[in-house]
Parts: sequence; structure tokens; C-alpha cells
Amino acid sequence: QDDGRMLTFGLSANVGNLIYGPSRGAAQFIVNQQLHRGLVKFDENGTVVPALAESFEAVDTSTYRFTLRKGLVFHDGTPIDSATVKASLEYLARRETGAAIYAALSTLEAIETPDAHTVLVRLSKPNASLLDYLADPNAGISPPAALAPGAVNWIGAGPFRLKANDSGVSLTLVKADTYYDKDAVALDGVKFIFYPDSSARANALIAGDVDMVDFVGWEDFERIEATPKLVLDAVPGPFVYTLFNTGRAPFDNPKVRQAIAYAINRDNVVAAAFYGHGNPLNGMPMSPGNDRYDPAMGELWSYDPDKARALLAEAGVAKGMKISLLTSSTYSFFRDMALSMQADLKAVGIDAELNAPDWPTYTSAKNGGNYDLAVAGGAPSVTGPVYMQAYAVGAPASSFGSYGYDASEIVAHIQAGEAIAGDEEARAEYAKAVRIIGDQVPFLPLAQRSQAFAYTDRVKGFRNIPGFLSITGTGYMIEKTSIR
Amino acid sequence: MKRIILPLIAGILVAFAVAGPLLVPVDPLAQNILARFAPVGTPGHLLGTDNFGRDILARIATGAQVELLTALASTMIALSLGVSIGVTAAYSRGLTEDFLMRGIDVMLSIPPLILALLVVAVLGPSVPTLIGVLALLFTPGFARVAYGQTLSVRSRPFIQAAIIFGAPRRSIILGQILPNIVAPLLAQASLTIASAILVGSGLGYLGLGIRPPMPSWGGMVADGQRYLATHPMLMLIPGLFVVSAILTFSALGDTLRTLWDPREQGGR
Amino acid sequence: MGLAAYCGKRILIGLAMIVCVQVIIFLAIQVVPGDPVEAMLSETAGIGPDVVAALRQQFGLDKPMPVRLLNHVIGLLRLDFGISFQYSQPAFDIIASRLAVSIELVVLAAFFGITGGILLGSLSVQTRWGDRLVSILGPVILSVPGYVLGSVLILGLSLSLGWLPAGGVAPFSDPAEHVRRLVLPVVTLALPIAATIAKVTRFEILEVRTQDWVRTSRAYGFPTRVTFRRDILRNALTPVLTISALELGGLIGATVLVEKVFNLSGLGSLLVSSVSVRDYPLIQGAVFVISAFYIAINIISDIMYGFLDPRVSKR
Amino acid sequence: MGILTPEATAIAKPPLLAVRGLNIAFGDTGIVKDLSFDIAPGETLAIVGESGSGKSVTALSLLGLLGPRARVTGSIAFGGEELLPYDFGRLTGLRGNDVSIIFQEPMAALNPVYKIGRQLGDVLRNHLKLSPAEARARAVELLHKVKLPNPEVKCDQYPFELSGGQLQRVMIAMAIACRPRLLIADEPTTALDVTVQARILDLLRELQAEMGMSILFITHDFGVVADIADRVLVMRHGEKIETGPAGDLFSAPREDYTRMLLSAVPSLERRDFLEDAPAPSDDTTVLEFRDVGITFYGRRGHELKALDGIDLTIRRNEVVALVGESGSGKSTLGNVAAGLLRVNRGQVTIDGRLRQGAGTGKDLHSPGVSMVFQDANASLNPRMRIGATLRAALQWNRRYKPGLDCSDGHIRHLLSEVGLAPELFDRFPHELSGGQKQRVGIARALSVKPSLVVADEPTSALDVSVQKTVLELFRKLQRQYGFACIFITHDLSLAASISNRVVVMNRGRIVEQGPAAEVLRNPADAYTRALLDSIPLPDPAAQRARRARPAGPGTHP
Ligand SMILES: Nc1ncnc2c1ncn2[C@@H]1O[C@H](COP(=O)(O)OP(=O)(O)OP(=O)(O)O)[C@@H](O)[C@H]1O
Ligand SMILES: Nc1ncnc2c1ncn2[C@@H]1O[C@H](COP(=O)(O)OP(=O)(O)OP(=O)(O)O)[C@@H](O)[C@H]1O
Ligand SMILES: [Mg+2]
Ligand SMILES: [Mg+2]
Repeated sequence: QDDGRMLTFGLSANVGNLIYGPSRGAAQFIVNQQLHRGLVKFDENGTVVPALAESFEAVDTSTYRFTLRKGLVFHDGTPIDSATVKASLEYLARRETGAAIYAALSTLEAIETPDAHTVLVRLSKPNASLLDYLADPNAGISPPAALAPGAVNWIGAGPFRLKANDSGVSLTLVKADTYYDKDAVALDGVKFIFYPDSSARANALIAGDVDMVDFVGWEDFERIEATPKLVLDAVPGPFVYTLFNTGRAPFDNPKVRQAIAYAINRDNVVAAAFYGHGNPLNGMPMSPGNDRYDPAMGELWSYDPDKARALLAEAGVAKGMKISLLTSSTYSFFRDMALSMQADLKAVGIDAELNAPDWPTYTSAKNGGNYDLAVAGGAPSVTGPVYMQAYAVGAPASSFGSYGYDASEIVAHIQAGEAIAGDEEARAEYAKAVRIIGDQVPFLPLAQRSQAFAYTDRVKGFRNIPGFLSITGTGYMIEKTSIR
Repeated sequence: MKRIILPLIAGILVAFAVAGPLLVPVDPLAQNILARFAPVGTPGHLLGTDNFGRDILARIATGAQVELLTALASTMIALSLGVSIGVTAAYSRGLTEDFLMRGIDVMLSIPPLILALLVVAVLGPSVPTLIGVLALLFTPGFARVAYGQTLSVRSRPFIQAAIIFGAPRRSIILGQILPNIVAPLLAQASLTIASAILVGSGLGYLGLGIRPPMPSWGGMVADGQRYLATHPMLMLIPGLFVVSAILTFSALGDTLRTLWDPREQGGR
Repeated sequence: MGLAAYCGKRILIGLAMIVCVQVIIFLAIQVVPGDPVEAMLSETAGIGPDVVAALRQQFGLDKPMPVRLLNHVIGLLRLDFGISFQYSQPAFDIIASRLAVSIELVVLAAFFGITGGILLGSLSVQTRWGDRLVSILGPVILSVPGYVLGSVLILGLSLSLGWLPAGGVAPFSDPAEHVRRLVLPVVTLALPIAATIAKVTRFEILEVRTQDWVRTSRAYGFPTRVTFRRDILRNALTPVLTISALELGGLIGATVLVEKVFNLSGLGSLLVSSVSVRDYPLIQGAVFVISAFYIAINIISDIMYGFLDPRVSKR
Repeated sequence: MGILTPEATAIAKPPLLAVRGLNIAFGDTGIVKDLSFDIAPGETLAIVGESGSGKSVTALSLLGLLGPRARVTGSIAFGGEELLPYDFGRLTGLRGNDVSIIFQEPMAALNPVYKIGRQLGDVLRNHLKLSPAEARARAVELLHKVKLPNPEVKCDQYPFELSGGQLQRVMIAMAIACRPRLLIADEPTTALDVTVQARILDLLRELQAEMGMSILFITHDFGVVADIADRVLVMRHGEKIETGPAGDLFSAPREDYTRMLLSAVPSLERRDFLEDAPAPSDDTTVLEFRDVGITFYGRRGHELKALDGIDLTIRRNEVVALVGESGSGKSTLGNVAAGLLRVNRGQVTIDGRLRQGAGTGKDLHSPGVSMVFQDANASLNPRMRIGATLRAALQWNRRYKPGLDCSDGHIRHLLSEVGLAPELFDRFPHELSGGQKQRVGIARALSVKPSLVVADEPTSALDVSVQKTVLELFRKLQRQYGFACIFITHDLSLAASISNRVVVMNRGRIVEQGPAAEVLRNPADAYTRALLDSIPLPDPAAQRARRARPAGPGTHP
């Protein structure tokens, strides 16, 4: 009721201390995006646009040049120059930081600062997606004080600054006068109230306690749509997929993995896990906004139980084979997805027993190869095809991949694609990688879930960015948002 | 009224528990996503279907066995463990008493969540584990009741008489003390069975309840709660069964208690 | 003096029990599968064993178990549970910030639950409808899980009728709103307590009612009302209060589901969320508070029992 | 006794209380049938009768205290005013004000959580307009009046901190607080021991003389009747047997039932000693106590020497009566012999084996000892049938005595030995009367062929007529089996009627012992004499004569 220009936001998780670098989930991304700003950011179409950097340029796929804006300062008035940026990025490149974008910066060779406004980033290997990584919510440039493990990171260069932190309850942010684009910011501030329970969050919106919520639970979609003056802003978001333990029979056999790819009814997965709010996937998901988007990647397999049975018979798998299906009870959609798969597997003669421990136990089991088949969820932070690498490479090298899978061939093609500057030629390389994936099935995407924000119709100028960026990019929209 | 309704409910529950799958010959696991959320009274699905299109009546019937088995078994185990601890503590006094009863206090002061997690970690999730966890959670309650009751019984003259007439310790505890502390233990047990059903469903969140897709009433209530706003029947139907089971058990406890009292038994 | 020595002994044993709980939990956590670092990095791409090892070292998890246990016990003396992995903040501070909500909730729920239960229990022996209420509604309330009760209340009273807010907390600076927001969660927590206490109260009153001093009181011409209050209720309350204390002691860690439904960030949900990412320092700290609360309430109830029943304290 | 002679009062004034055709029923069972009696102002009427004859029910009906299940019909006129049917508003004004009542168990009759002063004050303030301070002052005054030592201090104590006799004084203070016209005393002294009982009766008599109130006195002790009553009403099964002035009733009872009751009363005066008891024929020592001592430690290091330097030897065939007032250590001694308590000092030898003392083991229990308990009901497991209880005792003892016969037939035989129908074999304890239960207790004690039986007040919970038959049975069996016996009692006349030897205890010590006749006729110790003097004689004339003499040592005839 202040002057009506304060946005009250029901956030889907508790945000504790902000720490520079590591990823702590979607809710923390949104807060980071208000307080911090990196060299670049995403716009409403999912394109990388300049932020602290006034302009940027890819010298080649392993060398990038950034030119900083003039007169940049943090909320506390500390100036930002090329040295600040260098220190920040070097900190993120350290292994001990555990940074969300460590994968991209691990190949950092050198950062040069020819002058106070120019930053030159050199990589030892080509990486066409570096800009995507630098637009990640965890890559905001931070002051020197934040560059230590465990150091708090509330002061940044973002459009809002922290006013009050009611630990565990809410965060109050007000517009920062130090922001380089402050005139474009319509809100006077944002108050984030934490609502970890999704139906409590929906209730708060319906009851008018908050103006906006993130991560609407799928079972609440209809309820919110049916409520007058509420807007449900849903887009296809992250995806869910299946992992195979390729270290042991029967999933060491690509034929069996293929059989699974044909055995699962994706429509049922969407219906059961997401209450019908999602898209079935027959291949690799991808954000259409990316320059290297290729619709052919999405057509690799389809639901065909007869073919699955044939493949299984070909692989010599006996009917009634028992396997264990790892999922987690922490997220109901994980469990529902597994239940739906279980029925499909049974239909092709595979008897899957569910193992549904809590999240950390699930993670350890997954990383340790303690499963036959596992349910997993993916929210890539880059939109380019390079994202597939992290999912193709097997655990333990990459925690997103199938246990024991050797993806060197796939990686080689993806890296080759990353090294090519031209989109068209690069696409050909990625297509090769995708063909191997279609054949080998190192991981099996099943559905893209609907990711929704919801808000009152007083909220204007906000837009949920479709695709993976719904999680990593949409938070940038708040500075463009206004409220009547 | 109570005289007709309670046995009726009890009869239905027991019938389901003994012969549920035979009475409702529909596969409780058969999914039909297209037919999900069918309302009560849909032909072929008397009580409707759930979010996977599974028949709710069949799930209730199949769940009865597991539900009643876990509740009863865990209560029985907790009862025997708790009574052994409580009676031993009260009967031996001294160091043993302090050790046992403070141990019980320590158990009670550990949040149940953590206790449950630990047991599952050691045993792995399964129905026997669930029974074990519940038994562990309820043991202290029984121990406390048994302890207090034994203390008051052991000073009564008939115990002294038993000592004087040379009763060995074993038969004092089993033959003299135990029969005289049964009534309050029965009361506690009927309460515990109710909690077992409730807590059992709560533990489902930790992934250590009854392993899906096996149905259990508590689990169905917990799942149904998600659809409370849109499809309340998903929670209300199993909820009704939980409530009636609990009411039946507490009535049963009362009846047993009366029967146990020699004043209520005929002379000969 | 007797009382002081008794209290002293109880407190010492209580402290020993707290340490005991801490050691048990510490050892238990080691056995429980799941790793805090892996859980924390589960959503970060391209993480290999090297990063995991680096973070383990940063959290001090690379030290051998006995050393960590020793450090923990030493830290306990200063109420220092370590830095939360998840929040990078001393676990103590986080717990302290959550404690107020929990305590307010628990104390209010216990207060209304206990007084309501005593009232209902008293009514149940005096009136027929009170008897019906307690003997039929009581078990029904006790068989409805808290989260269901809470959800139903929200759907009915908040969303449909709009009488009360759906959840959350309001600061003390806005007392009216603060109270409004507490109503539903307190009711949800207090109802089962009231049902239990009513049952116990009823039982105790029936027990006391047959005692000789009640007959004496009537024989000396005290009005029924006075006899009930002075000679029945007062004596029945002693055991009721002990049981109430037990209920209260267990309550602080058991409000998780209600906190969840009403979006209150209390100790219970903190414990659950720290378990779900294996945030060891927070788990230890939360368990410390919960067990200390339980043990303290028990000690207080034992001592209080002595005051309520002079036969206990003076002997 | 009143100032006026009973006959005079009865004629001179209209009765204070007139009960006509009183019928009381609970449900369908009639408890009191067609009862009529009067109480004149200043008169004391005693109602006597065996347990369950309806004495208490009658008393409670006068004040409408029987509860909603009772149906009371007939006429109760108090001071000319008809109380039936009850008007509870009116009764509330009457209760504690015009009519007061004292109950048997003073400890149970007072609320344990309030201080004495508060409870007295509440009664005063309930009927009189007093400030709390005034009420307290009056309470202290009343406590003075009932001769409670240290009233100021006692006011601030809780009931459990006072002894039984002191509590009964508090109850009396409460009863006379509002100067009632009628005082109902329902067995006010039954729970107290003789010395205390004597003082309470004296006090009641004094108060009555001072305040001129009437007393309805309920008891089953004819000694007490003789001491206090002007007139007596004998009841049985809820009906009046006879009524008349106390003197006439004792000297010339009209009804057989009354005669039977009177003859059941053991009496020192009637020289009811075991003169014919054979001296122990056998010199085998069964039990030997040497310098035995037990000290209990209360809270705050308070020490209590419950037994102090006890030397005692009991031989086969010998019955030793242990007497002494409450708290003198009688039960403690019995429990030591039975192996229930460990001594701090001295030696206990049973059947020639050292049981307690230096070098003895953990097991105190001796297979040669069995016990009969005071509370027969509590000593039987309520959930075991009689047969099972007896069989268990036999089976346990078979470990020591392989010859014991555990067959049902033998157990039925044991039951018939103590005069019980063999059908009782399958009954639960609650299905037996008090006398029957005590017989079971005796059967159990004897079943294991003990060499020593400890009987701790085995008959004090029974009423006189039952008490007599149980005692006779006990005496018969003792002669038959020849076991040694410690018979604990605080009833000296009873001790005299059953024992070869009397041991008098006081404060944990043995103050005097010797053959029963000798100790009781010529007590050497002052304490024994005081004990003897406290026993009311079951003869109004003799009792009146004794009371007339100045109290002092050596006043026993
Ligand atoms: N409230 C009651 N309901 C039913 N029966 C009762 C009740 N009170 C007493 N009685 C019965 O009435 C009869 C007379 O009881 P009462 O207490 O008057 O005996 P009493 O003569 O006082 O005996 P005692 O000497 O043992 O005190 C007994 O058989 C008893 O069981
Ligand atoms: N276990 C005990 N702990 C402390 N004091 C005790 C204990 N048992 C008995 N006493 C005390 O020892 C004293 C003797 O008790 P005991 O029971 O032997 O008396 P008694 O002569 O049998 O009395 P009564 O005639 O009342 O039965 C009493 O003052 C009693 O309070
Ligand atoms: Mg009586
Ligand atoms: Mg005694």
C-alpha cells in the first residue's frame, strides 16, 4: 500500500545468505538477478544482451572482448573497473568455488585488462556459449569482499539493493540509484516472501497476499486460471529424463536403452507428473530462441511398445526382468513420473521396482551408480546445443549423466561445433552428436515441463521466457516490470 | 446406535483386510491416465479413480492389508519392547532403572523425523522397515506407561505375598505384575494404532513409507491432499477409512479393557 | 536444601542427556546415506569429483570422524554448531531467528489446546452434549492429520470466505495482523491437543470425583460449583498438567506440516529442510534446541508437579 | 454423655431428629428398610451393626449425600422440618451448619492439596460472612478447642503432614465450626489406634457438654458404644433389630443377634485369656532375632529407627502377639521375619539358618515363613482365580519342598480345611466377602507347610462377628499344625485371646514381654499400662466407673 510500486513476490524457496558463484536453485537466481549484474544478461527473447559491458565481441570462439560502461559502481559506491571484473571471473574459475559456470570457465587461460574499461577473456578451448554462461544469474560481477568461500554477497551492481533481510521469512529490496539503467526501472522495490510449499504459495496469490509467484505447482494451474484477475504465465521449461546405469547389464547394451526409449509413453508422463502441463519429448529439447536451434534434434524416438519389445527380444532380455528404478520422494513429480514409467515398462515385460529415497540419498545413489534406471531433471543454464554435453558425459565425471557412460565421441562432435563460428556449419557437427545420441541413448529426455509464473493483472511488462531460460533468464524481467 | 455402527465398520474393515483383493477383483495398480479423476459412481469405478486413473476402491481394498498390518505389527512390537523396558526399569530400580528410563527420555527428545531417517538408512525402505520405525517411535510411550504402572503395582501386598511365597522374579513379573498393568497398556495401544496410521503416511514424504505403487490409506490421504482444492474425494475417501479404522480400534481397545477386567467376567 | 539439590541433579542429568542426543545424532548422520556436498551441487552442471573434494575440504568434512566429533562437542560448550553449509551463516544465528516463530506457535497452541481441553473435559462430565462432543469428536480430530486440517481450514475460512489470511507471519509492529495470521495455525495445532487433554481431564475428573474429600466438601454445604472447582478440578489438574507438559515438550519439533501449510518458517521446517540437504551443522543445532526444549519442559513439569501436589515436594 | 440423663431428655423435649419409615434403595436393591429412630437434643445415639448393614447409608441419607442413584423415601424431620423429598438448596444451607458429619478416614476426607487452615477457613466462610483473616483466626481458635498442639503452625501444614489422630481432630474442628445442632460421626475412630481413640472420644464428650449438640455415632466397636452412647440402635441387613438405652442393651439384650454380637467382642474383663493354651511342647527355636536394627532415611537426612536392638526368640508351637500403638515398628518386625526387609544391624536366624547378618547373601526369603496380611483383598492378585493363587504359592514352594501337592484336589481340600466351599476355587477375589478372602489368605499361608506364620493384623479389617470366626479358625489350625506364629495386632484383648506370649513394642523397641495373662493383668511398663487404659470396656457401667477415676499410671483395675 506504500505507493503501490512495490512488487510483493512469493518466492518458491528460502534464500539464505547469497554466496558468490555456486548455484542454489531457481529462487536464489531470481534474487541474484535483482541485486547483481554480470557483463551480459538475457532479454525477453532469450538473447544475450549487454549489461555491465556496454558492448562485447567474440574475437574468435575462444577469445571474447568486453567493453565496460563508464562510471559503474556497486550499491555501496565502490567503483567497478576491468580489474574488478577480472578478479570476479578468476574467482569463479577456481575449482574450490564450486561455481555454477565452472564448466565454462574451467578452460580459462587468461584475462587481460588492457585498460580500465576493457576485458579480454581467453579460453584454452573454443566455447561458443561463453556468453550464455556469463549471463547466468550466478555470474554477476561482485565486489572483492565477496570473493572468498562463504563470504556474503548482498552488495552488487544490480537494479535493486537490499533494504531488509528477515531471515527465513522475507527479503526487502529497493531500487538502487547506482544502477546503470536506473531510469528504465519502474518498480520502487521488490519484497520477496518465501513460500516453500507450492500450494501455500498459490493460496497466498489467490488470497491477495502477494502480487506474483514463481514455480506454480501444476495441480494449481486450473485453480489460478479460474481466479479472476490472475494471470498464469506458463511456458515449456526444463525437462525430465532417464538415466541408465551403463556400467552393468542390461543397460550396458545400447539396444536395451533404445528399447526403453520406445517403451515409455511420454503423454502419460506429462499427464501423471505434470497434471498434463508439459510437452512430450521425442528427442533433445532445445530453446527455439537460440541461434543454433535445430528442430531435427527433437525427433529421435517415439512411443512404440512393439518396437521396444522387439528390441528387447533382440538383445536377449528375458521377459519379467527385474530392475530397480531410482527416483526421489522429495519431489512428487519425480515419483509420479517413475510410477508412470513403471506401468509402461511392465507393458514391455520389465519389472521395475521403485526406490524413492530423499534427495541427498537419491543424489548419492545416482552419482555412485547405485541404480539400473533413474529419473532425473535437467535445467540447463545455457541455451545452445552444448548443454547436451553435461548430460551425455557419464557419471562420475559429470553428475548429470548416465553412470559409467563414455561419451568421448559425442563430446568431440559438440566441441567441434563449439569451435565453429558459423551457425550453419556448427549445426552439422551437433547433428552428428545427436545422431550418436539417438543410437546410443546415453540419456533419454521424456518431457518438458510447464514452468509457470502467476501474477495479478496489475503486474505489467513481465514475461516468462520460454525454454530453459524460464529458470535462468526470467528473473531479468523484473527490472522491466511495473505494477499499477 | 454405536452398537450397530461400530461393529459394521469393523466388519467392513476386516473384510477388506482379509479378502480385499478378492472382493474387488480390479488391479489396484492398473493405470489409465485417460480415465483419471473419474468421479465417485463412475461405472466400473465405484469410488472413482485417482491421478493415474487407478481404481480407488481397489486401492482401498488392497491398502487395507498393508495399513492394518503395519499399524498392528508396529504397535505390538512397541508394546512388547516398551513393556519389557518399563517393567524391568521399575522392577529393578537403582542403576538399571536410571539407565533405562533416561534412555527412554533421550529417545523421546530426539525429533521423530531424525529417528526415522536413521532407521531407514540402516535398514533400507520397505514395509518391515516402516514397521520398525513406527515401533521405535512408539516404544517410549509404552515404556513410560508400563514403568509408572509397575511402580504402583509393585508396592501392593499381593506382590509382597508372591515374594514371601517364594515366587521367582520371572513369575512375579509375568504372572503378577503384567496382568495388572494390561488395562492402561491397552488404552495406550489403541491410541498408538491410530498414530501409527497417521505417522506412517507422514513418513511417506521421507520415502520410507510403503513403497509405491503399493497403496496404503495413509499414503492415499497424503497424495490426495495435493488435489484437495480440485478433487477433494481423492483425499476424503481414504480419509474416511482412516478415521473409521481409528475409531474402531479405539472402541476395540475399550472393549478389550472391559473384558480383561475380572469384574466383568462371569464367575466361573 | 532438598529442592535446590534435586533441581541441580535433574539439570545435570538433563545436560548429560542433551550431549548424549548430540553424539547419537552426530554418529547417526554418518550412517545415513547422502552427502551434503553432492546434494548441494546436484543442480550444477559439469561437476566432477574434483570439485566435490574441494568443497568437502572447505566444509571440514575431510577430517577424520573422531576429530569432527570432538570439535563438535567442544563447540557445543559455546553453543557453536558451526557454519550452515546451505546458508553460509552460523547455524546458531539461523536457529535463533526461527525460534521465535516456533515458540510463539507452540506456546499459543499449547495454551489454547490445554485450556480448551480442560474446559471441554470439565463440560463432558457435567453435560450430556459435552460428553458426546468429547467422546465422538475427539477421536475424529485425533485421526485427521494436521496438514489436512490446515488445508481444509485455509480452503474454507481463507480462500472461500476470506475471513482470515492464508498463512505467513506479520511482524509484531502490526499486532492486529500478527494475531490474525496466527489464528488458523494455532487452531490447527491446538485442536488435537485439546482433544487429548479433554480426554485425560475427563478421566481424571471421574477418578477424583469418587474421592472422599469430595463427599466431605458436599457434606459441608459447599455449592456444587465450588466443590467442582475447589475439590475436583484442582486435584484432577495435577496429572493433566504433567501430560500437558509432555505434549508441549514434543510439540516444538512436530509442527513441520503445519508450518508448511501455513508458510511459517519455524524450527520444524528448518530441521526438515536441513535434513533434506544434509546440512549437518543446522541439523545438530535444530536437534539441540528441540531436545533441550523437551528435556527442560520435562524438568519444569516434574518440579511443578511438586508445587501442585504438596505430597510430592514436601516428602 | 450429656448433662442430663438420657431418659429425662427423651421425655422432656421434642426430638431434634425424627426418622420414620426410612427406606433407601439403589436401583432395585433395597438397602435400608423401614427404619425409624429419634435423637433428642444433647443426646448421643449409637448405631451398631455388622459391616454392610446400612449404617453409613442411613447417616448419609440424612444429609442427602447418597447421590442420584439412591431412592430415599419415608420421613426425615430435623428440628421439626421435613427434609424429604430433598430440597438441595435447603440442604446446602443445613450441611455443615446445623448438621455436621465426621468420616472414618480423616486422611481421605481432607483435600490433600490445601493447607489445614485454608480448609477450615473455607468451611467457616461458606456459612458465615468472614474475611479471610477472621476465618483464619477462628480456625486457629477451633484447633485450640480440639486440643491440637501448635495450632498456628498446623494451620499452614498439609493433611499428609499430620498424624491420623491429629487429622481426626481437624475434622472435628471442621464439624463444630458452625456450632451444629447435630453431629454425625461415621466410625470416627475405627482407623485410629486405642490410645488416640480414647483421646478423641474424650474430646467429643467434652465438646458435646459444652455446646449441647446431639451426636449420631456409628461404630461396630461395642467398647466405643459403651463409652459414648446414651442410646443404642442395632442394625442388621438394613433393618432395626432393637433399640434402647445403652445400659439396658448391654446388661439385658433382647435379641439373639445382639447377644451374638456382644459375645463376639473379645474382652479383657471377661478374662478371655488363652489359659488353656498349652505351653510350647517343643523347644525347637524357629525364629531368632539378635540385636536387630533398621533405620529408615527420609528426605533431608531425617533418620527413623523403626527397629532398635530387638532380641526375640520364638519356638515351635508358640504364638507371640506383637502389640503396640501405630508406628511402633510391629509391621517392620514382621516384614523382617518374612524376608521383605533387610536389616541394618544384627542377625536373623530362621529354622536354624542365618538369614540376615554378616556374610548372608542377597536372598532374604526363607521357605519356612509364610504370611497372612491385614488387607486380605489387596494380598490376593485381583486377576487370578482363587485356585490359581493357591496353586501358584504351592508351585513356587515346590522348589524348596518337593513334597508339596499341587493337584486341584488338594487345593479344594485346603479350601475346605479353612471352611470354604470348594466351588470358590474358580472365583475371583472380588467375588468373595472379606471374611472369605481372609480365609483364603490363611489357607495360602498354611498350604506351604510353614514353620513360622507372620500374621499382620489379619482381622482388623473384618467386623466383629467375622473376626471372631476367623480367629477361631486360626487358633484351631495353629494347634493342628503346630507352627510358630507372630501375631501382630493393636487390640490388646485380641492379643490376649490368641497368644501364649505378648510382646509390647514402643518406638522400635521391645518394652515388655511375657505370658499374655501376666503382661495384661500386671503390666510392668508404664507404656503397657497406658495402652491398657485406653481400651474402652464393652460395658457402660464399668466404663463409666473407670472414666470417673482420675487418670494416671496404674489405674487399670
Ligand atoms: N452408592 C451405592 N450404590 C449401591 N450400593 C451401595 C452404595 N452405597 C452403599 N451400598 C450398599 O449398601 C449396603 C450398606 O452399606 P453401608 O456403607 O451403609 O454399610 P455399613 O453398615 O456402613 O458398613 P461398614 O461397617 O462396612 O461401614 C452395602 O451392601 C453396600 O454395598
Ligand atoms: N519403607 C519405609 N520407609 C521409611 N519409613 C518407614 C518405612 N516403613 C515403615 N516406616 C516407618 O517405620 C515406623 C514403623 O512402622 P511400622 O509399619 O512397622 O509400624 P506399625 O507398628 O506396624 O504401625 P501400624 O499399627 O500403624 O501398622 C513408622 O514410623 C513408619 O512410618
Ligand atoms: Mg460404613
Ligand atoms: Mg502395621
